Formats: sequence, structure tokens, C-alpha cells
Amino acid sequence: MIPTEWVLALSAVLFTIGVVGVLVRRNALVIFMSIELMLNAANLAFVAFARQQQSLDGQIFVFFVMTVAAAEVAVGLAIIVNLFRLRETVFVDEINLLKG
Amino acid sequence: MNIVPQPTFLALDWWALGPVIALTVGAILLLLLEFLPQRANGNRGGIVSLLTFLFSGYAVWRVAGEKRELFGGMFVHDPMTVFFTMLFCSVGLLATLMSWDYVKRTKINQAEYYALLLSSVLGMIVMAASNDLITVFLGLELMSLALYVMVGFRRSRLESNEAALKYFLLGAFASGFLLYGIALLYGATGTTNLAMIGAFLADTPLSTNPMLLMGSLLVFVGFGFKVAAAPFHMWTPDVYEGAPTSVTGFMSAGAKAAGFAALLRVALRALGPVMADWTQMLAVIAFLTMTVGNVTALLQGNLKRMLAYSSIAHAGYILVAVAAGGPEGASAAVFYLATYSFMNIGAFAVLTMLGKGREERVLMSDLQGLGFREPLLGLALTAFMLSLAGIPPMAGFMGKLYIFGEAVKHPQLLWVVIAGVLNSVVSVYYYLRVTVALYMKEPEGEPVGISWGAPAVVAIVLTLAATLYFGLQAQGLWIQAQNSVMGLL
Amino acid sequence: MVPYLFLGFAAMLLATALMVILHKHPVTSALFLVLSFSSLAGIYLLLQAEFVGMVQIIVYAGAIMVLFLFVIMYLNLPHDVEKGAQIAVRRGIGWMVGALMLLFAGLLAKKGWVAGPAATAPADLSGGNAAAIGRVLYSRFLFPFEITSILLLVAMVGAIVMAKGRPASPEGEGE
Amino acid sequence: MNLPMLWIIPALPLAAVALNMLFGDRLGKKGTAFLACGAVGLAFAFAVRAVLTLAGRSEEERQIVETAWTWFRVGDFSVDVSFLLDPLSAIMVLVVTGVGFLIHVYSTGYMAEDPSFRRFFLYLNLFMFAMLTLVLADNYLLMFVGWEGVGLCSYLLIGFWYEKQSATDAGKKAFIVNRIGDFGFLLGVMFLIAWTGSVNFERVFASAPHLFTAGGSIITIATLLMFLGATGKSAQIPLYVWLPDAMEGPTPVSALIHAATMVTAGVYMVVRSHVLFEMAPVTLEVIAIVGAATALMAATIGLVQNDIKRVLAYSTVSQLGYMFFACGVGAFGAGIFHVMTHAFFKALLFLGAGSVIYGMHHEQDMRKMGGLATKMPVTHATMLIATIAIAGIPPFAGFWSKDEILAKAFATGHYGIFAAGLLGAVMTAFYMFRLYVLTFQGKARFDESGGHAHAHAHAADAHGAHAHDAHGHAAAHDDHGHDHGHGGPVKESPWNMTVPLSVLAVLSVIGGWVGIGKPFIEGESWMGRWLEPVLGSGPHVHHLAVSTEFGLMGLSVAIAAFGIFMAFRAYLQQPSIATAMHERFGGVHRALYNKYWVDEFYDAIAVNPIYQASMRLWRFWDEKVVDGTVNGVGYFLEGVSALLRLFQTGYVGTYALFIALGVLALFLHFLRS
Amino acid sequence: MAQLPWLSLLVFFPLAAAILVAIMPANAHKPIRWWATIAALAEFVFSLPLWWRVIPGQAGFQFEEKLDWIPVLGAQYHLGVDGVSGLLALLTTFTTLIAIIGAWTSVEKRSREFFALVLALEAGMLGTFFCLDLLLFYVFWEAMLIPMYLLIGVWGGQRRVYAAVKFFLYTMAGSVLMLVAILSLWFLQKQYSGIPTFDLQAFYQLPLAPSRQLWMFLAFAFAFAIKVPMFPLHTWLPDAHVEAPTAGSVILAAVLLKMGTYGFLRFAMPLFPNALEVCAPYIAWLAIIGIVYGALVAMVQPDMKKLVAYSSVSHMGFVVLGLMAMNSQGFAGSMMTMLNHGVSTGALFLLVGVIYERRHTRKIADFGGLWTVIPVYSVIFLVVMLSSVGLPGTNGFIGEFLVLLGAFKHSVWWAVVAATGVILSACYMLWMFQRVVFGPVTHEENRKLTDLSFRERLVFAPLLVLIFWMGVAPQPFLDRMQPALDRVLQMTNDRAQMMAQADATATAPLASRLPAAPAAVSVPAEQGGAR
Repeated sequence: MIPTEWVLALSAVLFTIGVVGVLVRRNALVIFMSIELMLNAANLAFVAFARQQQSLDGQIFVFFVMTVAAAEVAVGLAIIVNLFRLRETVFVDEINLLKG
Repeated sequence: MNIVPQPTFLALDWWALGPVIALTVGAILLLLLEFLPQRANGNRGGIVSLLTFLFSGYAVWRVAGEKRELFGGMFVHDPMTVFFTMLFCSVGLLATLMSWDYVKRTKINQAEYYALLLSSVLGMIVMAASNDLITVFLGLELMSLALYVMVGFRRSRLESNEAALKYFLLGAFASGFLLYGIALLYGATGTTNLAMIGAFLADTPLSTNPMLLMGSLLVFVGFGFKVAAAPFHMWTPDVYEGAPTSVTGFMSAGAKAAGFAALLRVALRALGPVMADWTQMLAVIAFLTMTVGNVTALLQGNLKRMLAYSSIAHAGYILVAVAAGGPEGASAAVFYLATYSFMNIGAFAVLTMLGKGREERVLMSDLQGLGFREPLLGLALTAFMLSLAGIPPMAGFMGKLYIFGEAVKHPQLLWVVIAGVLNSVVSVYYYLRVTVALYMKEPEGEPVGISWGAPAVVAIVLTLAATLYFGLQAQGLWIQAQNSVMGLL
Repeated sequence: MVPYLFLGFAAMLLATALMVILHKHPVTSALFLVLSFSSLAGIYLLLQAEFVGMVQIIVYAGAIMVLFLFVIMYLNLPHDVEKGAQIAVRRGIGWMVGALMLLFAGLLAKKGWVAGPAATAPADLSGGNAAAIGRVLYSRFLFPFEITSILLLVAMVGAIVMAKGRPASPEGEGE
Repeated sequence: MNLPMLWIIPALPLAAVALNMLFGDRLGKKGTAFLACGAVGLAFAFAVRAVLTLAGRSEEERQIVETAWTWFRVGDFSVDVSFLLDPLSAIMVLVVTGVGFLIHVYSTGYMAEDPSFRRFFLYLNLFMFAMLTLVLADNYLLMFVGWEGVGLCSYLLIGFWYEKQSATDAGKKAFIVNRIGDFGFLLGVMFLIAWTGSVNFERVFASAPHLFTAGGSIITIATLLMFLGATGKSAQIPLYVWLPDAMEGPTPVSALIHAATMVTAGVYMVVRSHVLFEMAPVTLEVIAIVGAATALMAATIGLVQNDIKRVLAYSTVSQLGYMFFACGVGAFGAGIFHVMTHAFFKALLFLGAGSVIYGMHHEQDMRKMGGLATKMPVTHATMLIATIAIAGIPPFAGFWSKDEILAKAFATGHYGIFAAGLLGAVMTAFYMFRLYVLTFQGKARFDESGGHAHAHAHAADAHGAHAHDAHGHAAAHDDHGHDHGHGGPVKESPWNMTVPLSVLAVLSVIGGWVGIGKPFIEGESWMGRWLEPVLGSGPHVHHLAVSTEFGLMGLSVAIAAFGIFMAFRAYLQQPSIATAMHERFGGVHRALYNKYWVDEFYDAIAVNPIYQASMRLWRFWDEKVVDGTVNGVGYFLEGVSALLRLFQTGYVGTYALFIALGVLALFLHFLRS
Repeated sequence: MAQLPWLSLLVFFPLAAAILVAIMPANAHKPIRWWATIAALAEFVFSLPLWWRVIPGQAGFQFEEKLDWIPVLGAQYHLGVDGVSGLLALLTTFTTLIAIIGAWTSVEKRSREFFALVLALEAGMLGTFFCLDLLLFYVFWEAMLIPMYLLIGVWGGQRRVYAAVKFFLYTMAGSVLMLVAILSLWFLQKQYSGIPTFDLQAFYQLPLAPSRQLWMFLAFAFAFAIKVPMFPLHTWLPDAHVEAPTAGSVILAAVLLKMGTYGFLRFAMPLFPNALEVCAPYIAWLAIIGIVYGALVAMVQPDMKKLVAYSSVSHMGFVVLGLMAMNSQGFAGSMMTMLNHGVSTGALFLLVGVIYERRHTRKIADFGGLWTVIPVYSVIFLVVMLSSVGLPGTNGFIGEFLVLLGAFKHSVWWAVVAATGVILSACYMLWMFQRVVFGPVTHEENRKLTDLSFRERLVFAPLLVLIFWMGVAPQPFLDRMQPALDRVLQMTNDRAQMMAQADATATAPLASRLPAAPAAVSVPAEQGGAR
């Protein structure tokens, strides 16, 4: 039996990796991937809690999160593609028309 | 536990679900109607969404006095739902009206625009009406996704696309926090149902449980992002500026209100027992939010950007109410959100009319001399600005009155109240800059063209009426706001 | 056995996740992400969430990551060039923030860890995980489920709106 | 009609003002003159009638009070507009209306050719109104109305020729200096109100002995403050500086306001308040010293001035000093007596001087006169009478009053003051006869063909290039109001000027006889008895032996004679003496000639510093510090705004970082709590 | 007549007129100004009964109108009038009429909006004076800023925007703190009586611990001090006055500044008497500094309007000083000075406006010798100047004298220092007058000046009448204001006593915990508890 704390720690580290990824990378796609990591970390936590509590709610939540993630990916990638078409770049540090 | 409950729907439930159904049907209908040819410059989308919003509002108003819990608490029909549903429908309605001609002249008049508008309002309603973190999250994502797209709707426009990208990336980032927070809350309490979380916390005082703390904190980050609380506010100006003006108006009112609705519900229902620990922190955040918003707005030359900062500042004021806590504070926040929505949409409705064709003339300098050239437009904009500044007899004043009136009851919040009122003085400066440009400067360069359109005028008139009426006679709205949080399910 | 398996998956998960954010080539990052999703799926299985584990593979590793790869390749993105002081500063700050976040979380957790309620509502697992999930999904979670469908619809519409056709020419500021 | 109708006395001139203002442009000069003089004449008649009524009463009832309406009433404090006629105000009202009437008549001649004739009489009538209010008021506040009113009229009349910078400057100076005095007066009155709860003379005086400790600090401060008011109005040290400058006004104004009436208001006020002053010996001492010092100092300055009016002005200051030290030594009656006689002879002197100036075509410098005795016989004769009167030769008016003052000073043991008075007397005699000699005796030092002595040098530039008619030009500069033909021989003034001169001359001779007292008749003088109901007979009980009285008289006559002799000697017989003296005492002469540089001194210690400080207060303190703070807040916020905008980089990375930092901060918050 | 909502009509008639004027055709200058004038005249006539219908002997509020406004808050639409507000309201309607007539020709540009705003402003001002509900008061107080702001900003001079924004921000900065205090009061009232209300008369009954009063008083006082304006919060005034159009300056000086002192009298002082006792000396000294300071700075101003503006600072210092003296003379003096200042300074601004309209300059140095050219104007100027200087016989004297007397009774030094203002006012006014009116004509342009037109004479005639009337027979005015003032005085003193006792109870437990003197303080505590 894997202690919930372990899983939780793992998910926390994974989440942090995601956060760091968002913070350090400049490629919009990679940033987006890092966000996916964060979502997955949350999912992991859900699953762990679901197991601890012998309830399915957590797993259901994961299911919904995946759906949301999929939807987000669709929209997000469309936006990034559009961005690339307009500007020939996916680097977020080259995009600061709007500032101040 | 009965795992397969037989849903027994009363007529009441159908009416209560009316907005959800109507908005879904409306959105799908709009997409389906695309198969039928329509005239160039047709208004099919607008008409359908108008009717949808009207029906939604009607449906929920019909059963306004009832309280029901549907889907095992996933969706509740209580006064707060009613209030916010009506508010979101009005926001949607006004957004439709001000989009009407704007989308035509900016060449984004597509059925999808209205479909997304409807979906986004649906998301908002779900956020406000759900008593479960799952639905809160889904509603938030529904609203956000639709908004991401709407922000980037002028996709050939660099700013629009950039705004969409930023909004999307940061929104997803914040969603990550929110989600993780929900996970922790779930872990700490074993449920995602707000009422049950509240009950759990009331039974087992665990306010020091770090999991709970971190969970609620991260949830707050997620909502804080949506309502643009400092320091999660930084996307706001860029997104507001880049988005099509009608969308900015819509999201500035709707998304913020939805974010606060969810926040309030979570705070009141689930975290009520632990909110006292949050007061000081919320006060600090409120202070930071309004100060940053107001001070940064001082020197903005772009009206949309300025209003974006102003919306941050307003989030700060509302957070003061949230910090004041309890049903009273919440009702103040609710009241403020309603008044804020009207005046802000009104201001944006005026902005949508500036410029001809695809041009966007929302710089401060574009307003110069407009006040006397277009007296009514100038008057309306002035009224909205004064209301935003919180000067009587406009609705914004009543909102501030309510919030600060609730906050002064707590001696530990006095400092933030004083900071708040001083902040509103600072804000007056930049709101006055608009009137200065309108009335006190001679026009420079090419005078801005006005794209008159009856729907936008209707929107302005409606918001103006609301702004003035609630400023002069706030009793009704006040009672509604109180009821909305008193009878929370 | 299970703990070791868990540790192995965990190690792989972290390693691949790190590679996602460390590797300079987006395609590689994406592939590492697939790997990490897969290890996550393994952990799910270990945690008695078989349905979720499978869906993780199918939806995430399968559908979502394919989409990612498709886009990366469609855009024909090269290596990310990440040089210069700005990037270095950002990297430093980023890692530091990450480290602090973990540290704070750890400290906070140490202050008074409460595990949370165990088995508040023991689920009816008859017919296996998938069946149980199905039952709940269509009863208690019917409403969110329906919302999800609208969500997907919106995503579809949104993706189409954003990406259909090629914009005639970029509009600059003030146009 | 049994009522004396006191209110009508001031009301008449006021009515004339109103009529003149409304219909003056239709009346013409004659009508205006008639209206103005008529109103004052009528006022005189009413005054006489009222005084006769008063005199007809028994001593105890010699007081007529008439309340017109309640001016204002706040809480327990109330002020009425009410008038009081008692023996004291009777003298004043007669002098004011009488002399005022004469001067009005005189002015119809003097100002005949001035284009602002109507305005002149308007002001003059207004002055009469104010002055009569002052003397008839039965409370301090109404008195203050007149007090400030006469100040206003003085301001307006000094600056009558408003296009002349020096005239308006002088007017302004007069008003402001008076205001300083008024400041004191007002505060003094407030002391009275605060302690007695009233401003009514009767009530104040009745309650004062019970409420104040005699010699106590409160009454001393209060009376000193009131005396400050008097120094302003009556041109005493330190506030005398405005009076010499006031000679910028038309000469009848100088005669009426700055010699006969207004400047004596201070004396009147002190005498009126003698009950209070008698309770404050320190104040009396101060008054005596200030009066004596003023008398001396003004006299010394008067010795060397060349402008005929300025000599008279300093002489006025000096004579006022006599009146004050009379009050200071407790001889209030003597003070009032001197006020009266002085009104006669000083008015005469000024009018005479005016006549000379008129005849000399606006020449005021005595060095350019001389030998006018034959050319202007009436003027000469009357002037001579007045000069003798002021010099203190019996039986002329001035002698009696001055002698009484000196005697009282001696009798009360103020020997220093007595000595100063004597010294002043000799100087008075000297400079007055210097004036007389330079003006009327000797050879004419002007171009007899009638050319202008100083040829209107400044007239030309004042008018520049634009055309002007003969009359239009008159208003443009100094005392040249009546430009009846440039040049022309020096000749006697018209009847409407000489008649008043003659009347005043008579009064200067006989006016003093009412005050002939002790050594000649038994008991109090008529004047003393008349004033007794007001002043009482209490304090001046120092009876001098008859021989001492006569001795003092002789001394003062001798001294006056010496002064006269010296004047004749130095300026008529041997002019070299004068020049020699100038050279011998060059420093002293310069000091005297420049009036001890008091104006410069005031400029240096008060006027300029205040101006500079105000400038700095405005430019630095107000604009930089106070407003700077306000604007500074704005700039500060703008700076913060600019700073905050820097954070808004537009980069997603930054924004995400802030979100993460926010999360960290929240963590930290909960870590700490 | 009892049922006619007279005060409401007074408040809302100008607003209705403003709206009517605002919808007239923009270029119909003549009808616009005629209608505006008729409206103002009608309003003035309609307000005249305030003079005789407000029963002088009655201290309380009359013609009260009470309607529920926001019952949930206990806010009411509550109007009423007493001697103080009645006189100030009369001053308002009178001044507005004068200002409108005075602005006939000077406002060519956008006259429609101009007159509409002036009328709207009138409504706001009247509302402020009449309302007896704190929330309503605040609403009027703030709402009034808007038209004034626009008047300055649109029709002002060179730096109008700066001045207008400064005016707005400054006033706002003060009043928002007052709002916080109002809300606290409201909350305390709710705690005390259980009924939420903003009713002023209810607040008059509300006991407040002296320790609590201080910050609330300061918040109120700050708001009012800015409006007055008191040194050192006065710097908005010169800018606003200089830049405002003549009508704006007139109304600003004549009425708006009075709001501050009226606020002291009506709200700050009776509500927080114990705090007042603590603060009064400081406020009084600030007022005295203001008197002297305003006069000194006025002396060196090269701009006539600025000079008058600083003189306002000086005069308003007298008003505040009178209030702080806390006796009937001081109060009456303050009130008189308010009225006097309204008349005299209003007239001064009109006078400056007259020559500004003709010459487009306000620099003192640009004038000189005006008496020769425009004698009627000069005479009026003289009279008004003398009234401003406080010459006895004119209105200015009564007010200043009573204030000084009141101050004297409170503290001799107050009166002594403040009385120097009397000297200084003569200095700056006379000097200005000398430079403008006296002397030779130095600028050729001035030679062509035309004297006052019939309309302008019509404007000044009533002002002159008032100057003399109030100077010679002020009793009718005093009779009207005194009962109300006495009531304020009485109430302030009573409340101060009552609450000082109450505070003993509040602090007693705390004090009894101290080791020092436990026995001494417990006695009043018990008494208070029994009460």
C-alpha cells in the first residue's frame, strides 16, 4: 500500500516542475506542456485522495479534468497556431505589443 | 448512498434549469443555423442570443422565489443563483447589444461569436449556481475557454491574438493552481460539495490543517486570477486592451462577477468557518489590488487599458467586502458587482461606438472635443466615469457605500477602508481625465468617427438608466443583494 | 512490490517531467511528456484507478500529445534558442520560486499534518472501476458531464474559429 | 417739536451726499455747492438748537440720549444706534458743524474750478456725516463707525487728485496707519465689552469702577489699546507719520479734517473715556509722555520745513501733542478747550495758507513767497491773527488753552512735561512766525509778472502728448485744482474764501475767552463749568496760587515773544542767521529736514520686511511648500505609476512569475500565522 | 400650504430648469440666457419666503419633509430648514441669480451648457443646505462638485484643467474620509439603537465616547477644512478662483466655501463636541494663521482674482475662528461673515469679471486710472472694497467684529492676532484699489473701456443694497440666525457634558484595572452604570 503522503509529495514535485517550466521556458508550446504537467499533478493528487477515501469522486474529477485539458489543448493550440501565422514565432518573450 | 438516484424533476426544476438549457440550445442553434444562408450583414446571431438571454432571464425570474438543489447539489437554485443568473443574462444581453454593430464593422460578425458568448454566459451561470467544486471548475473552464477565443476573435489583429495567447496561457496556469487547490480541499475534507465541506469544517475544526490551508489558498489564487486581484492581475490590461472592445466590456463585467460569485459561494458555504483567519490577508490583497490598479491607471493613454486597471481597482474594493466577510460583506460585494457591471459595460458600450469601420479609436486623445460634438455620448461616458469613480448620485457610489459601510464594522479593517476611500480619490484623477478630454481639450488630428447603431445606443441607455437609478434609489437592488446571500443553499 | 513499482514510476515521471521542461527541442519535450503521462498512468493503476489510468493513456498520451506533436511539426519549430542574460535570470528565478514553493509547502505541511478523512463514503465498486465510474458519472455527475459536453463543443468551435483558413494579412496596431 | 432731533444732525450731510450722488449731475456746481453748504449749515443750526436745549436744562440733566434703532443684538450683547448730546459732545458738535460750515463755504471758492467739484463736496459731506456720528455716538461701537468713517473720508480726500501717485499713496498710508490704531481701539473696546458687557458710554463708565481695579493691568491694557487708537487718529508718536503726507489733499480738506476736526477725534475719545483713563495712571503717564514727545518732535521738524502746508501739518501734530499731554496730566477739560481753540486758529491757518496758495497759483514753497501782506490784505490780516493765536499771545484764543494746559501740567507736578511744553511753545512761536515772515513779509521772491514759479514742469509730462483743455488738466496734478488762467498777478481771494477767513479770525481772537479761569475770575471758567457734568470736578483739584498762575502766564508769554522775536530776526532782519544756523548745525538740520528719517525707518523695519516676507510666503511657502506638498503627492503617485508600469512588461513570463510569487507570498503568510 | 413640499421644489426646480435649458437648441444664445435668468429669478422669488416664513423665534427645523429613501439603510430623504440654512439658501438663490445675469455676455461659447450647469449647481447647493440626512448630505455634497468642476474646466482660463482637477481631487480627498466617519457613525447608531438610520437628529441623540469622537471629528473637520478652505489646505482655492469663469468664481466664493463652515456648524461640532474641545484651539490657531497668512499673501498678488481668492482664505479664517470661539457672538459673527463674504467677495469677483470681460486680463499692472474712464464702476468697486475691508457701516464690519468679540471672550490672544488681519486687509485691498483705479491711465487700451451697462448696474445694485443693509441694520439677519445658532451651541455643550460623563463609564473599567487609583475612578463608573 503506497502511503498517500508519498503520492502527494510526488504530485507536489510534479506540480512544481510544471510551475518552473512555465516560468523558465519561452516557447509557448513548452509552457503549455508544463501546464499540462501541473494539471496532471493535480490529477495525481485526486487519484491519491480518491484511493485514501475509498471514493470515486476523485477519479471522476480526473476524468473531467482530462476533458477540460483536451478542450484547452484544442483551443490553446489553435491560438498558438494563429500566433505563429501572424508573427512567425512561438516565443512568448517576443510578444509584447501590449504592455505598460 | 443511493448511487443511481432517480431524478425527479418538477416543473420548477425545469424553469430553474431554463437558463442552462436555453443557453445551450441557443448556442447549438446558432451553429446549426449556419447551414441556412443568411444575408450579408444579417443579425441572426444577435437576435438569437438576445432571445436566449431574455428567455433565460425570464425562466429564472419565474421561479425566483424558490430554492432547489438539483443533481445532488451540483446545481442549486437559490436567490444567489437567481441574482447572478439575472445579472449574467443582463450582461450578456448588453454585450449582445453593444456587439451588434461592433462585430459588423470589425468584420467578426460570425455565428460563432454569439455562440461563444452564450456558452461563456452559461459557464458563468454554472459557476455561480454550483454547489460543488467540480461544477465550479467546469463552469470556470467553460467560461474561460469561450473567452479565450472571443478575446482572440479578431484573429488577424496582432493585439487580439496576443491578448488571447496571454489570457490563455496565464488562465491555464491559474487553472492549474485552482485545480490543485481543489484537489487539496478534496483531500482535506473528502468531498467537493461545498455544503459538505462547510459541514465537515464546522464539525471538525481543522482550520490549521495545512492541506486545507493550501487548498483554499490555491483556490483563491485561481479565483483571484479570474477577478484580477493583485498580484494575479497582470494579464488584465493586456487582455482588455487587445480584445475586441465588445468582448472586453463583456468579460470585464461578466468574468469578474462570475469569479466573485464562485469565490463568495466557496467562501460562504465551504470555508465560512475558517474565513476569520483570512480577513487580514484579504485586506492586504484588497489594498494591494486597488492601489496597484488605481495608481497604474493614472497615466494610461488608452481607455481600454485604463478601464482594465480600473477593473483591477474595483476588484480590490470588492475584496474589501469579501474581507469583511459574512453574509453582509458578501451582499455588499454582490451589490457592487451588479452596479459595477452596468457602469462598466456602459463605458465599454460607448467605446465600441468610437471609430469607423475596423479602426479602434480608444485613445484618450481620441475623445478630445467629443463631449460637445456628441453631447449625449459625452454625457453618457461622463456619467459612467463618475459612477466608476464612486461619485454620487451614481450607482458606483452606492456600491462603495455598501462595501465600506460593511467594512467599517470591523475595526481591524478600518485602515483598509481609509486606504480604499483614498484610493477612490486617486481613481478620480484618471476618470476625470476622460472628462477633461471630452470637454476641456480642443480636438487634435482627425476627429474620431462615431459608428452609431441603435442596439449600442439601447445598451448605453439601459446601462445609463441602471447607473442613475441605482445611484438614486438603491433600495431594491440592496434588498436583492441581501436576499441573494441570505438564502444561500 | 507495489511501493517499488510506485517508486520506479515516480522516478520515471519526475525524470521525464524534468526533461520536458529542460530539453530545448519542443518535439523532444513533447515525447518526454508522453512518457511522463505514461508513467503517471502506471501510478494510477497502482492507486486502483484503472479506468483513469487507461484514459490517461488514451486521451492524454494518445490524443492530446498527438495534437501537440502535430502542431509542433506543423509549425516546423526548431531548437529553442535560449541564451542571454535575461533567460539566465529568468531561469534562476524560476527554479528558485519552484524550490521555495516546495519548501514552503513542506514547512506548512510539517506544521500540523492532518491526513484528511479516510473513507468518508466507501464507493460501490461492483463491476469494477470502470463500471462504477460509469454509474456515478451518469447519475450524480450527470450535470457536470453535460457541461463537459458543452465545453468540448466550445473547444471545437473555438479551435475552428481560431485556426480556420489563413488570415489575410496581419493587422497592426491601430488598424 | 420738542425733540432735539439729534439724529438729524448727521443725517443732513448724509442726505446731501445721497442727493448729490443721485442728482448732482443735474444740479450744476452752484446747486451742488448750495446743497452741500446748506446741509452743513442746517446741521449747524440744528446743533445750535440742540445745544441750546441742552443748556436750558439743569446740570444733572444735561444729557440727551436718542436711540434710533438697535444696531445689532447678539446673545446678551447689544448695540444701539443712538446719539448722545452732553456738554462734551456739544462743544464738539458745534465746532465740527461750525468750522465745517465755514470750510464748506470756503471750498466753494477754492475748488470752484476743479472738474471734480461735485465729488469733492460729496466726500466732504460724507465726512461731516461720519464726524458727527463720531462725536454724537453714545457708545464706542457707533463711535467707531464714525471713527472709521472719517478715516475713509480722509483717505478719499487725501487721494482726491487720484491721478497723482503721491496723493493716493498718502491716502492709503493714512488709512492703513489709522487702521493700526483702530486695531488697538477695537481691542480696547473688546476689553470693555468682555468686562462690562456693554459698549454704551453710560453703562461702561457706571460699571467700570466696580469691575476694574483702578490701576490694574486689565484697565491699563485696555486704555493703552484705546490710546493706540487715538495715536492713529490724532497723529501721535508712533503713528503720526500719515498726517504730514496727508497734505497732498486739497487745502480745505487739510483745514477741516487734518486740523480742525478729525485729528482731534483721538483727544475727544480719550476725554470721553476719562473715567477709564483716570483709573489707569500708567496709561495717563504714557499719554502725557507721548503727547509731550510728539509736541516737541513735531515742533522741531516744523522748524525747518519749507512747504507751507507741511509746516502747518507738523504744527498740528505738535498741538495735538499738547492736547494729549493735557489729558495725560488729567486736564481733560484743558485738552478739549485746546481742541476747540485749535480748531479755530488752525483751520484759519490752513485756509489762509490755502488762500495764499490759491493766490500764488499753487505755489507752496515758502522760499518762493514773501511780501504778500500788501497783495493779499485780508489773508494777511487773518493769518496774522491766527499766528499770534497759536503762538500763545494773550488775549488770543491759543494763549488761554495752551496756558491752561501748561498750568495743569505744572500743577500736577509733571515738571518735565511742563518744560517740554514750554520748549514746544517757543518753537511754535518761532516756526509760525517764520512761516508768517517768509510768506507775507520781506521781498517777494517770485516773478511778479505772474509767471509761474515752477512753470508746471511736471504738468507737461503728466499729460503727455494728448490734448487737454484748461480744466481737464487741472485734475491731473497736485494742488492745482483751480487753474484760473496761468500766471496773472497775485491777488486777493474771492469773498467766499475771505469771509470764512474773517469769521475764523474773530473766533481765533475771542474763542479762548470762554476758558478764562482762575486768576481772572472767581471759580471755574465758563468752559470748566460747562464740562463739569461730564468730566466732573474731581481730579483737578490742584490749586495753584494766583501768583504762580500769573507767573506761569508771564513765562509762557515771554517765551512766545522770544520765539517771535527770533523768527523776525532770523528771517526778516538778518536772513544770514538762518543760513548760518543751517550750516552750523548741518547734521541736525538734515535730521530735522528729513523728519528724523522716521518714514524711512518704518519702511525699513515694517513695510519692506512685511512685503518681502509676504512675497516669500507666497512664492516659496505657499507655492513651493504647501502647494508643493499637494502637487508632490500627485507627482509621487505618478512616479509610482510609472514604476508599476515597468512591471507590466507585456511578457507572459513576468506575469506568470508574479502569480507564482503571489502564491509564495500567500504561503508565507500562512507559514507565519 | 403645509403639504406643499416647498423645500423639495426649491431643490429640484433649478434642476428641472437646468434640464430644460440643456435641451434648448445650442445656438439660441438669447433665449437660453433669458430662460436661465427667468428660472433663476423664479427660484429666487420662490425662495424669498424663507425670509419671512421661517419663524425666527423657532430654533428647530421647519418645513421638514421626510420620505423613506433607502429604508434598508435607514437613509431618508429628509429636508428641513432653520435660520442658518435658510439664510444660506437665500444667499445661494440670490448669488446664482446675480451670477447668471452677470454671465450674460461673458459666456459666448456653449452658453446652453453653461447656464444649465449653473442651475444644476444651484440645486446641489440648496440640497446640501436643506438636507438633514447624513447620506443625503454626502450625496449632495459630492454631486455638487461635478457642475462646478465642469464650470471651471470648460469655461475657465489658461490652466483651467489643472485648476478644475485640483479642485475636484482636493475636495474629494477630504470628503471621502468624512464618508468613512459617516459610515462609522451609522454603524454606531445601529449598535446603539438597533435601528439603522442616517438621520441627523438621531445622530444628535447618539452618545459617543469622547475617545471615539476624535478621529471622526478629524475626518469631518478635514473635509470641511478643505472646503472652507483653511490654511494649509487652501491651495486649491487660488487656482480654482483664478481659472474659473466669473460666475463660477462668484458662486464658489459666495456659496461653496460656506459649505465647509456650514458643515462645521451643522455636523462636526454638535456631533463630536468632546473632540471639538480638544481640537478647537488648534483649529482656531490654524484659522488665525489663515487670516494673517491669507492677507499677507494676498498683498503681493499681481493677479486681481488671486488676490481676492487669498482674501477669501483670510475671511473664511474669521468664520472658522468665530465657530471655534463657541459662544453666541462668535457663532453669530461667523454666520454674518459667511453672508458678508458671500456678498462682498461675490461682488468683487463680479467686478473683476467686468473688466476681465472688457480687457481679457486680470493683472493689476495692466490697469490704473480706471476712475477717470469708468467712474461708476470705480465707485462700486470702492464700496465693495470697503465692505471687504470691514468698514463699519458696511456688512463686513458686523461679522468681523462679532467674530473678534467671540474670539476675545474665548482667548484674548486669538482676538489680538486675528485683529491684525483687519489691518492687513486694508493694506492689500487699498493697495490693489490704488493700483487699479487710481493714478493716471497708463495703458491706452484702458481708455476705451466702457462703463457699466444697465444690466451690470442691475447686478450690482442689490449687492450694494445688501452691503449697506447688513451693515446698518443687521438685526433682521441676526434675529433669523440666532435661535438656530443658539440651539447648536446648546446642543454642543449639552452633548459634551453628557458624553464626558458617559466616557467615564467607558473608561472606568480600564482605569480601574490600573493599580494607581482604583477607588477614585470606580465611583463615577457606578454612577454611570446606574444611569
